[in-house]
Amino acid sequence: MARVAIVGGAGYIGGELLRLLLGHPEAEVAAVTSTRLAGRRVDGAHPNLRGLTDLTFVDPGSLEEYDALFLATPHTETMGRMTGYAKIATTIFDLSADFRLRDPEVFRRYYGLPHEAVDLLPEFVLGLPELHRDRLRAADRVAVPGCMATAGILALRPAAAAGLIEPEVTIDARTGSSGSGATAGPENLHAERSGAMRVFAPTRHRHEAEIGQETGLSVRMSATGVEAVRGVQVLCRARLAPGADERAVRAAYRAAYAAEPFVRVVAQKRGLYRLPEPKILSGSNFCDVGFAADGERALVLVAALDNLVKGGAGNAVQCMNVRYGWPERAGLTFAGLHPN
Amino acid sequence: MARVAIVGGAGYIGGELLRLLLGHPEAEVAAVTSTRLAGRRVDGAHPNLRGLTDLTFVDPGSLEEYDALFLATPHTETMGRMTGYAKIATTIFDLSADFRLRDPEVFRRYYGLPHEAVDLLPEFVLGLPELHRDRLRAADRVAVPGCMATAGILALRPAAAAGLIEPEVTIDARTGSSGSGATAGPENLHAERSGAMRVFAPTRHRHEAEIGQETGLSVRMSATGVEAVRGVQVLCRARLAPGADERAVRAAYRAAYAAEPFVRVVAQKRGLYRLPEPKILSGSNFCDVGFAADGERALVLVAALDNLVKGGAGNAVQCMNVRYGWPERAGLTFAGLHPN
Amino acid sequence: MARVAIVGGAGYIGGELLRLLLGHPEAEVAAVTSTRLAGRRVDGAHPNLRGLTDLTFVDPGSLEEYDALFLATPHTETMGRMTGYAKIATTIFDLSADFRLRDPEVFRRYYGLPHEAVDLLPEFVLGLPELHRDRLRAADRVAVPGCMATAGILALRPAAAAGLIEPEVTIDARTGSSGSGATAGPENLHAERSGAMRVFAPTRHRHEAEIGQETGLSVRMSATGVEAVRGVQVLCRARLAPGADERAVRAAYRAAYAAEPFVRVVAQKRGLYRLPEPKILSGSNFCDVGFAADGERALVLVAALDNLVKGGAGNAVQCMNVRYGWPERAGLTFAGLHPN
Amino acid sequence: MARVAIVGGAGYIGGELLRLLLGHPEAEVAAVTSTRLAGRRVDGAHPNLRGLTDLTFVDPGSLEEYDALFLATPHTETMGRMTGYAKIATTIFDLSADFRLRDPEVFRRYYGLPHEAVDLLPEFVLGLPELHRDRLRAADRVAVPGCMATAGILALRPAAAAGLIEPEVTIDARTGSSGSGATAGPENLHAERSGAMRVFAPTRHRHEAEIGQETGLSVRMSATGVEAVRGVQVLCRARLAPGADERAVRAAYRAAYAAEPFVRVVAQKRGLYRLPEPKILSGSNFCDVGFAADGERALVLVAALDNLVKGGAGNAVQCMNVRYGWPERAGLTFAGLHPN
Amino acid sequence: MIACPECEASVDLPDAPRLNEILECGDCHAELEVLSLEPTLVGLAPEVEEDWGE
Amino acid sequence: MIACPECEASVDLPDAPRLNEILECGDCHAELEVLSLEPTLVGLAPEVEEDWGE
Ligand SMILES: NC(=O)c1ccc[n+]([C@@H]2O[C@H](COP(=O)([O-])OP(=O)(O)OC[C@H]3O[C@@H](n4cnc5c(N)ncnc54)[C@H](OP(=O)(O)O)[C@@H]3O)[C@@H](O)[C@H]2O)c1
Ligand SMILES: NC(=O)c1ccc[n+]([C@@H]2O[C@H](COP(=O)([O-])OP(=O)(O)OC[C@H]3O[C@@H](n4cnc5c(N)ncnc54)[C@H](OP(=O)(O)O)[C@@H]3O)[C@@H](O)[C@H]2O)c1
Ligand SMILES: NC(=O)c1ccc[n+]([C@@H]2O[C@H](COP(=O)([O-])OP(=O)(O)OC[C@H]3O[C@@H](n4cnc5c(N)ncnc54)[C@H](OP(=O)(O)O)[C@@H]3O)[C@@H](O)[C@H]2O)c1
Ligand SMILES: NC(=O)c1ccc[n+]([C@@H]2O[C@H](COP(=O)([O-])OP(=O)(O)OC[C@H]3O[C@@H](n4cnc5c(N)ncnc54)[C@H](OP(=O)(O)O)[C@@H]3O)[C@@H](O)[C@H]2O)c1
Ligand SMILES: [Zn+2]
Ligand SMILES: [Zn+2]
Repeated sequence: MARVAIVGGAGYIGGELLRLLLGHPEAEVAAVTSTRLAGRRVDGAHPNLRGLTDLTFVDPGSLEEYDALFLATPHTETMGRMTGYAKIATTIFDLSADFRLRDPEVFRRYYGLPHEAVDLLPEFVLGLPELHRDRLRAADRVAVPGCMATAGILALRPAAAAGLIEPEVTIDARTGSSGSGATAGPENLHAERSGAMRVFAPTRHRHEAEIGQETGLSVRMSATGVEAVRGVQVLCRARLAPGADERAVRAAYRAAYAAEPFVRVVAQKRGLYRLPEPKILSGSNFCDVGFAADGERALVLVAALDNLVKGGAGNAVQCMNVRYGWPERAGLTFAGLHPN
Repeated sequence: MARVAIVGGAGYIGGELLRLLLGHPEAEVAAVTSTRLAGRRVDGAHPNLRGLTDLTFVDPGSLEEYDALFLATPHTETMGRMTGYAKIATTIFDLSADFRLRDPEVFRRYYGLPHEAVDLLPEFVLGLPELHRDRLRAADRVAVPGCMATAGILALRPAAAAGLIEPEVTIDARTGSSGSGATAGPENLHAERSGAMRVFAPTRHRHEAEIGQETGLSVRMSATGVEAVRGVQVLCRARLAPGADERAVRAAYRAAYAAEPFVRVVAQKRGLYRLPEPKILSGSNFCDVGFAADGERALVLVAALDNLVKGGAGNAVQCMNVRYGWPERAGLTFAGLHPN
Repeated sequence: MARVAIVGGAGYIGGELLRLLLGHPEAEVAAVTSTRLAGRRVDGAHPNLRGLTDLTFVDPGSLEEYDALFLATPHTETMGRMTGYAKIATTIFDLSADFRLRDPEVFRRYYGLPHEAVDLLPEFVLGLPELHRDRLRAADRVAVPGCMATAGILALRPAAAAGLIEPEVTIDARTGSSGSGATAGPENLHAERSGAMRVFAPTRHRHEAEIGQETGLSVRMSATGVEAVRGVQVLCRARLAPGADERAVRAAYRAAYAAEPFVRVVAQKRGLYRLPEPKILSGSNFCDVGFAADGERALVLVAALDNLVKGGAGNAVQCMNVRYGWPERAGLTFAGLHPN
Repeated sequence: MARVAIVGGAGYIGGELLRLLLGHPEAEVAAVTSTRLAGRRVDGAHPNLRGLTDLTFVDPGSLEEYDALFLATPHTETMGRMTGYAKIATTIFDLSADFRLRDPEVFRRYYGLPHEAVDLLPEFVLGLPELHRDRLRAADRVAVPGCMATAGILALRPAAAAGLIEPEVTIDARTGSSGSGATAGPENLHAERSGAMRVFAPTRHRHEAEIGQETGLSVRMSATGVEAVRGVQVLCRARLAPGADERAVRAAYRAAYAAEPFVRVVAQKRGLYRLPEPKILSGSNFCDVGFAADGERALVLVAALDNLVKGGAGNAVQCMNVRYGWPERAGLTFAGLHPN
Repeated sequence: MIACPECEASVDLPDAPRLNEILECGDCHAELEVLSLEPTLVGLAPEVEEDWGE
Repeated sequence: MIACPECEASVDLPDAPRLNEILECGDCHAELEVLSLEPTLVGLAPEVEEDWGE
């Protein structure tokens, strides 16, 4: 049994961590913080947890010592506090963007301010078991990647690694509204956001930096908010390398993900759900990955996941399972719903 | 040509007034106010109006004199300012709740504070042409009823007036999110409000007072927020008076609304859209009204409208048309969309 | 380990049974039928199950012998086949409407044709553990109640049983589109059904018979299709008995449901989710129940559930757990999502 | 006054034509056909038209002679019947795909069967006033382009014409469910289609042929069904030609569309609706067009429209206005709604 | 332990309650204000109405 | 066992395949038609195009 704490527990990622960790056979949630709601019951902020817990939020200042700490705070809020957090927990899973990028210069370019803890950057392992499982087994500093980044990396990496595509790719990402967090502003008012197709990042979405770093590709990424609460989908366009075809792509993906507990290859020729789609993934830790080629060297790759689960909290729990040597599916067995 | 001004023009009712009045053959929009956005273009707040107007918002303090003034400000904000408004406009259409209830005691009970302009109450005519057309022809103070109230009154009034139902009725109202206005709080965050069935008023919804006043019935009303941006539907339950049946109800509604330009009787025995439904009414000034009896004296009455149009701005424009002797449909010809 | 089979496994209830039973620690799914899709993989019809099963559908005619049989076929399709089913399974959970009503005359009135197996009716126990747990422990014929019926019964029964309300109640039910099944017609085309507030049953919805039977109340029920895939909510209106008040109601519900694993009392005075709402229940087996009184003897009771889970497949699995003496929560631990 | 008839009037495009033509000051709807619904009222299929017309459908076989004929029938259904239609109408607006592509070989490649009226192809002018206004003034055979094609062409054409972009572009299109028509199959069942992000055409969407033909670009196009009933958005990626930048693009678009009644340039640096988005365009004939460059020669172009209006019926009416010399906005003044 | 004035559920008191501190009833989620300390009395804190749907 | 002509995944054959029987590849979900019996050969069954979005 590991005693864990969640910082930023009143947010959407915090709430999802709570849902997953309360149901985890090996973890005990010892503390959940909220500045705003300290003293209040956690099921006030997260009504799905009614009847499952009597926990109340504590102020971040009153944290004690834990085996593991999950940071679900906004980006740029954790880098300055990491030294403090390191004093109260052995293992830290940071879900913010602060320690994902190895190069502080790239961080500055995408986040608009200098990194405040450059010396700590090398301690972090990117929390993507599909790429870094071995290093994660012993990692005490884990930087969990962004939701669209995880989708993009899992969509592109096998093709890139096998040399099946040329290095220039574009990504069109679509996302639900929970990606903006529980403290989103008027742009997320229901009457404005409902039914939207909002190209909020026509160029240079931040996650292109993470995807570039992990795949070695040169990535151009746009992002559009569409009608959904949960869910991210990326549609990637690449050019097949000379000699490559859809069949070779299928073989590479089948091989890369055969043993993965949470990646499924979905590239069907029939049926309604031929390519990955988030609506059947809500609540599940799956990332579905698929592709289609047009016969003229254009390859489209598609991935889908639940931004709060495989795109965040679930992936962090999977990393914890790897780190502690627990079964990788522990606490993550929910399959997703159809219809939904 | 009448010169009109809109107070509260950055809100949802304000924006809808603007859309309708810009397209009105007899009205000229001379000023639109916003405290927050004074000096900014109105199409910044209302992107559907791009290309149709170059108006900018002015501060309420800089209003001059107009033929007609439309007040689209929150309730309890107009009663204290009415004397001031009266100085700058001949005719005033107040879309807030402040002057709808004739009895200040009822106002206090439903709005939780004493009425600040009791002496002005008798000057107001309720802005419902279907009930008060004759008085509206000469009215210079018009209190436009609430969105659910309009639906409830138009659903119940003919039956009540003809003595076809007993006086105790219950109403379950459903509403879209635009009913909360453009300045709604965290309860209207997309991730929370999307797909909701939120019984925000299980008992004593405020509009029961207006409906009771206009129908003479004793009304108990609940309201639920459902997934929609625009749209209100009321489902009313009444008991048929002895001897009354569905046929008599149909005859009464047909007669009551035969000459009405914006009320349609929708009570079909076949087809997908047998009873009134708001989704095909978005943008239109129709209120559809229907009913069904169960053969044992239980009568269900249903009405639907677009809360921003027949439930607010459109109805105000219809009142203006009546007041000025213009064709009642002027500026209100949009039919609604199907599918939608 | 019990060997179970599902008849009608290509439908929505069939798919949900499959999801739950594949994850159930004590059950083994031995067969799933579909006439249309015999020979095809079940994950073709239920894409959320990809990677979790290699089962294929079999024709109903090729069923063998099983410990338990779940019937997820349309109503009026099981009564004539029950004798045949009884030959191949010890325990039968019928999710259709055919054996829910004890009185064949009531069945005829609501379903429009005579019951074909009147002699078998007394063998059935209604599959609602909250009411019939003791009898279910030994029941081999279980008639699982309808989705809105379950919500209505759980909303009303404690108040009725404690004599807190008068016997005449009305129910306004709202439902998502999955309630119409996977073989629904053009009325469920997305462009028609999306954003609907369709009063498809203004009076005499069928489930009022089940609710009346189980609560002893006289029920008038309407039903409206609203925008949602999963989810049922009922809003019930009753009159408090002389002397009763909200506090007494709260005490009765607290007592009635204190030990229930899947009923939560939700009647809060603060927060966004004060009364039961289905959107946070998708996939979970909870039925949330709440209430509010208006101080003048009007009582509103609200219940919400996922029609495919507590309203159908989950409830059937709960009944199986009771019948076999397994932990009642086995296979049913998913909590539901927020936001969602 | 022109006497017009609509073939395929029970479909979604047919219904939209009816809505627009009934409100058109210069057109009189003389006949509307439906095989399935001959003899029935048109407001049965199109409930938004209740109270506005008493028309009933006629069988296509009983058509007489008209000034103009609008064909709203499925593709491959009009080419074989064109000679017949030509006998009964002076001017024909074909909304199907049959006469849009000048090259019958391209038609065969994208539609999978040989063109049946190759000799008639040269008679047709593509119904896009922004490109072909002059020829349309005298055209009696008009092939109205596809919904995504119109968006793609209007998004790309000014940049292509001005030589601001290199010739290889990719397009990711998103579409609502009404694009599938009123007779769509199970893939459009609400429970399956709701909340979808369905990449139904990962490569080679048919409209790339039309876009290529009209812009001279080499187009690769994918299409995704997202949650919406109405609305199409295209996100196009191009590479700026050497020396070109966003400023040059803005100048070109401003110039190209300055005098266009139905194209607005929307490329803002602030606000919620910075780039084109369909939700505020429902029912309107606008196509909004915008763009953003990333400073490294990557250019993203975005266009949005209502597929049933500017993407179909509204555009056809605009073409009719051009053809008959009527004001181009006649019958097309609805602005769209916000919020919506 | 103290009884919620709204719903009579028992509410845990903090070890050292402070005057005007806000507690929360776990049952009806009412906000309770500590009105006096010896004896400890609580009352309902003022409620904020949502204003949905006009 | 036979290789899927679409994706080369191995597909289980039924015990006694019948001519023109439709099989399904578990990997790419292609429909395969049994074209001959000795030897057992399969081909892609004709595909139905969805017609979304015109
Ligand atoms: N939403 C997603 O889909 C997603 C996916 C992957 C990763 N992420 C990342 O996860 C993190 C949380 O995202 P979210 O969507 O859950 O945001 P959120 O809903 O806005 O929640 C953030 C929480 O952090 C707390 N907080 C803010 N500053 C803090 C500080 N200095 N110290 C302690 N707590 C603080 C706030 O709670 P109090 O005010 O109550 O303390 C707030 O509830 C972000 O870094 C985000 O980038 C999000
Ligand atoms: N939404 C509906 O469905 C609906 C239907 C019928 C009637 N109504 C009624 O219509 C009124 C407006 O509703 P809404 O939904 O449009 O609200 P809203 O979107 O919140 O807009 C209200 C506007 O009023 C302005 N305002 C606030 N206080 C003011 C003051 N003292 N003087 C001048 N302007 C002030 C605000 O703009 P600035 O801060 O920029 O000045 C704000 O934009 C309310 O009374 C409402 O009850 C609404
Ligand atoms: N949907 C709900 O929310 C809900 C909730 C509670 C209870 N129920 C009840 O559960 C049952 C199933 O509902 P559903 O929504 O899942 O319906 P559905 O999606 O339409 O599925 C019904 C399935 O039954 C099969 N079937 C039809 N006739 C049959 C027969 N004579 N023998 C064997 N199989 C047959 C059909 O499959 P093939 O054609 O492939 O054989 C079909 O897939 C109904 O009785 C319904 O009232 C539904
Ligand atoms: N939906 C869009 O967004 C959109 C946009 C632009 C263009 N279009 C094009 O517009 C056309 C209509 O699309 P839609 O979405 O309106 O389709 P739809 O809703 O399926 O309607 C097509 C109608 O055509 C009728 N029809 C079929 N075959 C016919 C024939 N041989 N002769 C006469 N009538 C026939 C059918 O009615 P009956 O069976 O009652 O006769 C049906 O109502 C298609 O070519 C489509 O590609 C559609
Ligand atoms: Zn309490
Ligand atoms: Zn295959």
